Amino acid sequence: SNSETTSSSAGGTGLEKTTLVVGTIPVPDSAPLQVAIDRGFFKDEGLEVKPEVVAGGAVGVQKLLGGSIDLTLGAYIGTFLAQDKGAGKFKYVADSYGAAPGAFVIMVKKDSPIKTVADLKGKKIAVNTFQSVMQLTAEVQMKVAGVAATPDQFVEKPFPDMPAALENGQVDAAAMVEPFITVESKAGGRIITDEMTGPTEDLPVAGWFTTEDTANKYPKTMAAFQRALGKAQELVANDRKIVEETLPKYTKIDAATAAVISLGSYPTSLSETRLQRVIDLMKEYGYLKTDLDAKSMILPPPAS
Amino acid sequence: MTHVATHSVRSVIRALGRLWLVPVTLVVWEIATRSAAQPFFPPPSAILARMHEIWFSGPASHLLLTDKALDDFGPSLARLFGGWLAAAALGVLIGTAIGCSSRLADYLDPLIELGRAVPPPLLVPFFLALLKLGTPAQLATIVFGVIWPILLNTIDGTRGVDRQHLETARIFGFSTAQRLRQVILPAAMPKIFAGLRLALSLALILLVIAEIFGGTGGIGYQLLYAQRSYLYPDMWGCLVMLGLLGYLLNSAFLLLERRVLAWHRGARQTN
Amino acid sequence: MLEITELVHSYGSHRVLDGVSLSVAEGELVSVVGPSGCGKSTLLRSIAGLIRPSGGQILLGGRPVDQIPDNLAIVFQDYSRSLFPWMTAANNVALPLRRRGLDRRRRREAAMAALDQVGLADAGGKYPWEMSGGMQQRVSIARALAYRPSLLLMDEPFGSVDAQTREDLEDLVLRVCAHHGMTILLITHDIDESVYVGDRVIVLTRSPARVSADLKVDLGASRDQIATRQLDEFVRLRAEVGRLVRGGSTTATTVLEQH
Amino acid sequence: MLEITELVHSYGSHRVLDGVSLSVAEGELVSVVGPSGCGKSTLLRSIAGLIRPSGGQILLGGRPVDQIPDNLAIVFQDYSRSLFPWMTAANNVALPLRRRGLDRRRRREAAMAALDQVGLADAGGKYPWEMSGGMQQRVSIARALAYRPSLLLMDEPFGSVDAQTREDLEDLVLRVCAHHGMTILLITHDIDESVYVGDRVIVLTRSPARVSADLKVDLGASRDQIATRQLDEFVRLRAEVGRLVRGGSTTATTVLEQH
Amino acid sequence: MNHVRVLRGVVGAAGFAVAVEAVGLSGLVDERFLPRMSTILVGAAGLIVDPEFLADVVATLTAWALGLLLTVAVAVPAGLTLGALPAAERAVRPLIEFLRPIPSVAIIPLAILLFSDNLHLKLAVIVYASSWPVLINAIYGLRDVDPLAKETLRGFGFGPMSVLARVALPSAAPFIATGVRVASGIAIILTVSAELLAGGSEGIGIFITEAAGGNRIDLMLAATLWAGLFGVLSNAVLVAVERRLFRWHHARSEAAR
Ligand SMILES: Nc1ncnc2c1ncn2[C@@H]1O[C@H](COP(=O)(O)OP(=O)(O)OP(=O)(O)O)[C@@H](O)[C@H]1O
Ligand SMILES: Nc1ncnc2c1ncn2[C@@H]1O[C@H](COP(=O)(O)OP(=O)(O)OP(=O)(O)O)[C@@H](O)[C@H]1O
Ligand SMILES: [Mg+2]
Ligand SMILES: [Mg+2]
Repeated sequence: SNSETTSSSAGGTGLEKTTLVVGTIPVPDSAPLQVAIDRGFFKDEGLEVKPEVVAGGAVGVQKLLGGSIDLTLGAYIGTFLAQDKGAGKFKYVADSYGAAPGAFVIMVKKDSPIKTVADLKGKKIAVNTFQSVMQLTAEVQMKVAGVAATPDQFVEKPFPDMPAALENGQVDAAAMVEPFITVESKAGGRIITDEMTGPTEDLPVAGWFTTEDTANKYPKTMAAFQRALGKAQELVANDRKIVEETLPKYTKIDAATAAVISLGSYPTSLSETRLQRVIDLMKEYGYLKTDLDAKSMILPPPAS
Repeated sequence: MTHVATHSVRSVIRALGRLWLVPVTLVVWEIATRSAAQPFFPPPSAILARMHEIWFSGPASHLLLTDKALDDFGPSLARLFGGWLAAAALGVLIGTAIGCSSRLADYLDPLIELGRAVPPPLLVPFFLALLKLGTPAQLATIVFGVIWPILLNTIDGTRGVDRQHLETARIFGFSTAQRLRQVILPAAMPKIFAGLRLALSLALILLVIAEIFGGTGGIGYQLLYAQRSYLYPDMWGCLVMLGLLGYLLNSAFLLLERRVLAWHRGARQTN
Repeated sequence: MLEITELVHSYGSHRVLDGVSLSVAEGELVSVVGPSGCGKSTLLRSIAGLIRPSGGQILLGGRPVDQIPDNLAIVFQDYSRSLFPWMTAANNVALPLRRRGLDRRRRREAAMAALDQVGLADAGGKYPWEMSGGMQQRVSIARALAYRPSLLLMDEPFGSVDAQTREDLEDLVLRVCAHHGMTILLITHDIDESVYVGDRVIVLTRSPARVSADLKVDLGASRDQIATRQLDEFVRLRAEVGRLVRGGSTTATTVLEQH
Repeated sequence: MLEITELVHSYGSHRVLDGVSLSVAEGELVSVVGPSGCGKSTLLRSIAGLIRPSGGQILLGGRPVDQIPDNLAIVFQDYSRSLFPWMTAANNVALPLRRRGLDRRRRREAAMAALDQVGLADAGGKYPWEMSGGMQQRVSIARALAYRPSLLLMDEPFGSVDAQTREDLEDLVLRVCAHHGMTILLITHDIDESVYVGDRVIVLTRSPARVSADLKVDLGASRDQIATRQLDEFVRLRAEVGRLVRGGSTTATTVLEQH
Repeated sequence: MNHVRVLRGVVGAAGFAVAVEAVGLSGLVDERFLPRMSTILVGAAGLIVDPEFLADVVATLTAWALGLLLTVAVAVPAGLTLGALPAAERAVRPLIEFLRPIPSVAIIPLAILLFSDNLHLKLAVIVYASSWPVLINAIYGLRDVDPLAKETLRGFGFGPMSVLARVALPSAAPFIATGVRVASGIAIILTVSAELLAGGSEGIGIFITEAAGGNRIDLMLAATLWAGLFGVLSNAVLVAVERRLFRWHHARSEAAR
């Protein structure tokens, strides 16, 4: 790891390590981290957190394993997949982002003949990453509507490219998040369905995780991180305004857009049962081969 | 008949002699990956087994290729060649024009330098936006990505033509077309070929990028899918396949080069 | 046909031609001699329109040379670099004939005939880099002759061939010149040769070059390697040119003969 | 010093040297003449170890030539290609002197002195492509002479210079040869020159080359451009070599003189 | 003379900008996906005073410059060796040809696992991808050396290393330099790609990732434009160096035009 490891001397807090390099993604999911940094929650714990942009959950996993970061934001599905395939052993340290109405939707362009989820049968659907929460939840919604999804109907496209892909007909539908939902809606795009309803209602989406090794090696540091982030998570969960103010600081979403977009939820605790839902869904849809135990992938929050 | 047979046996032996580094590398690779025992670096034996399963366990009538292989490689290779040939034609054309006219060079230089510093992946969305359909956009991506070495080497080659060759052509009143075809292009050809060879394997790379960012099939798509699913042997299988394709394409290219540049080898040989 | 007045050329600040004036009539063969590095090749390049002289005027057929004149051929001093290494000797010779509107077969015939004339009947299929220096030089002579230009500029064209071949080539050029009415300017370092082939011999001074003498060669139109070289006039001219090249002054006779 | 026996060389199936035998003693200057394309340059390259002949033997100082001999210098026929265009004339001449272990300043002095000897005192700072053909040729002669090789191979070294310079260079080579005891093999097309500079003249036949005559030149050690050329022996030898090059048979005398 | 060239370059670039603007105005492409040239230019101008972007630029250019230096240090000797020893070249050719077509999108994830330092990671992928043009051009350049020039030096008794250093290298150098210029373009691309694909804390690629997350296509293009401008600048520097070093080369071929 390139972050300096200092002994217990640091600030007398007894932390094994006072600097953490944390992978983030410039999307609303990571707002609490920015809030915690801005309000000095980490500093209060004797921690210095250096955020580093990672291009996606998979990169986060690799960077963790390569040792260039200590923690990262990552979608649960991707991490579970990685652990299932034996890439490494991971532990979630904190929850970050969960489903909320209007934050994860499937859209089509203005004049599309597609009206309902059932119409998506055999149609090309853009997802930001293969085997991601966007794809899984789309599959779930289609199954609920009585049509089967096939793997080859999904196309990987970065979110920013989705409006154009819809427009010129490369894909028929796209599973989108903010701020792109707002952008596409302005151009007349229609929402076919919310991805997070029915079986996927309130589904956990992303959290902060690290490798099992790191979690075991720096228990006090992790606890400090959990405490600081927990405070921010608490703030954010109860006041949308804080997110709106924070977004323009670490993303290129401007204040006006931030004020109107639909945000997900910011859960305040890591819940084993909630994560187990994700694992069960993944098993049901053939994403996982082995039995994963949600409990073993959670670093329990510090006893306060 | 036997003469032909011994001859071909000998040439096979010679070819094998040239490939000695391949088994050595494979063995080292196998040992290294086995002792590291990392899921990200599977040993070559596992990779080859996986490749066999995916692509080469088909019926003999299809040269052992599976349907998946035909699906993966057919369209990809067509795009690859299409893009490479288009880039070759454009690159040589523009490069010759620029190499012959310093005025044109002055006008276009900044644009070229600007263009070749732009990462092609960033442009894929715009090609898609402009060209709508998948294949033209993918071709555009490949052309845009691979044209630069051809262009720069062609410019260098045409600028470096021996002055006395040009003077001879002018004295005998060669038409512009003749001058290009009979003097400038042959003289620049060795350098153009270096560019074409660079561009060929670059075209494979750009094909992968185009498939990743724009399409829904082919090796690039396979590679991405394997990466996303943490299927490391599959991912490495794609890499090895790309390497093999690159090697084969390059070998074919060198055969062509031997024919076209026979004079050059003769003129430049030392005893 | 060719009228040069007060030609001046400098490479950068280095003056090479310092007011060269001379004229060549249609069908004439004029030899040019002068010390090494005095500016002969520069003069020839100017006439061919390959370099733009710094001053003075060159008129060809009454018109100023501002680009490369039509119907011109050159045998370059550096023959090895003027042959195209990607073509066989025959193709090197045949290529310019495209301008003559000949079809492929006729071009090939003409090329082979020209190669035959310079003693390379067998070497048509060879590439330049498979040939000896003298052979390359003869290919470039064959190329120029096959082209049948109205003005032929030759820069030390026989420097790399043996004595016998040299004589044969001299006679060949004389024949071709007479037969096709070519005008020829021939640069040479061989004083005997300059007199033997020339209708006139022009002597240039040491750099920067000026014309130091312009000698008429009165040896008649038909020349013979043995007979001509034994003529008193030949011996006298040879001595005269030799003295001039060595930097001697012109004698009274030659001054009279200058225009 | 140099002993060649039954040297054979073919390019592919094309036989060029067909059993050439000759020997050169230490300090001797041997001229080689022969028709264009007969194989002179090939012979020279074989001696220099640049090509591996197909057959026969070359002994240099008693040892077979299987790589490039030490203490050798060559003036190539195609001088313009053998100069390095990225270096000035002075640096071109100075470069080989590194092998002599001279320091920078001494190399430069030696180079300037050699350039001066060939009449290029002012041209040391010029690049090859800024020089006339004859000047380039003289640079490559200067390079070879400055190196002070024990064996010097020259392939038509004076072909591109004017008569006066040529004579000066001939005398320079004679002087240097005598003074430093160099052994020199000099290929030339100029019959007078072959006799004037040579201790012996070797005549090669038309391709494939064999030695058709090996003439001893009895003109004494010190030669003079005017006096020597007027000697009866000179005139006789010149005629003899001329006849031989033209393919005539050897006269009784020359047969006697052959070893 | 020199400002004529600059002027012409500006005219060419301006012409291009005007053409793209015209396309934008014509409504041929949706402005949502391809913003108008004027918008991009305004955005690009705005970035000059953005200290965050300037830090990104410094990070990217540092990686690029170091990467290019390393590339030259690695690939030129390798190319000379392979060019001078055809047998070695033949032996490693399968490996080289096998490695060349492996794309950066595949290399970067592996490099992430191997390098924990972002700069090292970038340098590794830059060297990997930009070495090929230098290597190949060196091999072809060495093949193009006049054999007589080599023989001249061999004739004077110089060994193979001296001939390589004193004849082969100088006469192949202009073509190798062209390879370096190709490599410099590839190096910029790889720096930005590594930032895009592997992330990090600073760099033009990071800026672009952030702009993409906010759907600011205009800023993405503005940053891309800057990357391109650095390409132009670096090339101008390299060309100036070439013109100085290889005056002999240009003087020999240019006079005829
Ligand atoms: N490209 C050039 N740049 C600078 N100087 C040049 C160039 N070409 C020739 N010169 C100079 O011009 C002078 C005349 O050169 P030119 O080639 O005309 O001589 P020449 O009479 O043909 O000599 P030679 O008989 O040796 O071929 C020489 O001093 C030479 O150094
Ligand atoms: N590289 C080569 N490949 C094939 N044939 C060659 C090669 N070099 C020379 N030859 C042939 O070998 C013969 C002898 O060539 P060489 O250069 O030795 O002649 P030379 O006596 O030096 O002639 P010149 O006086 O014209 O220079 C020629 O017929 C030529 O065609
Ligand atoms: Mg000249
Ligand atoms: Mg020869």
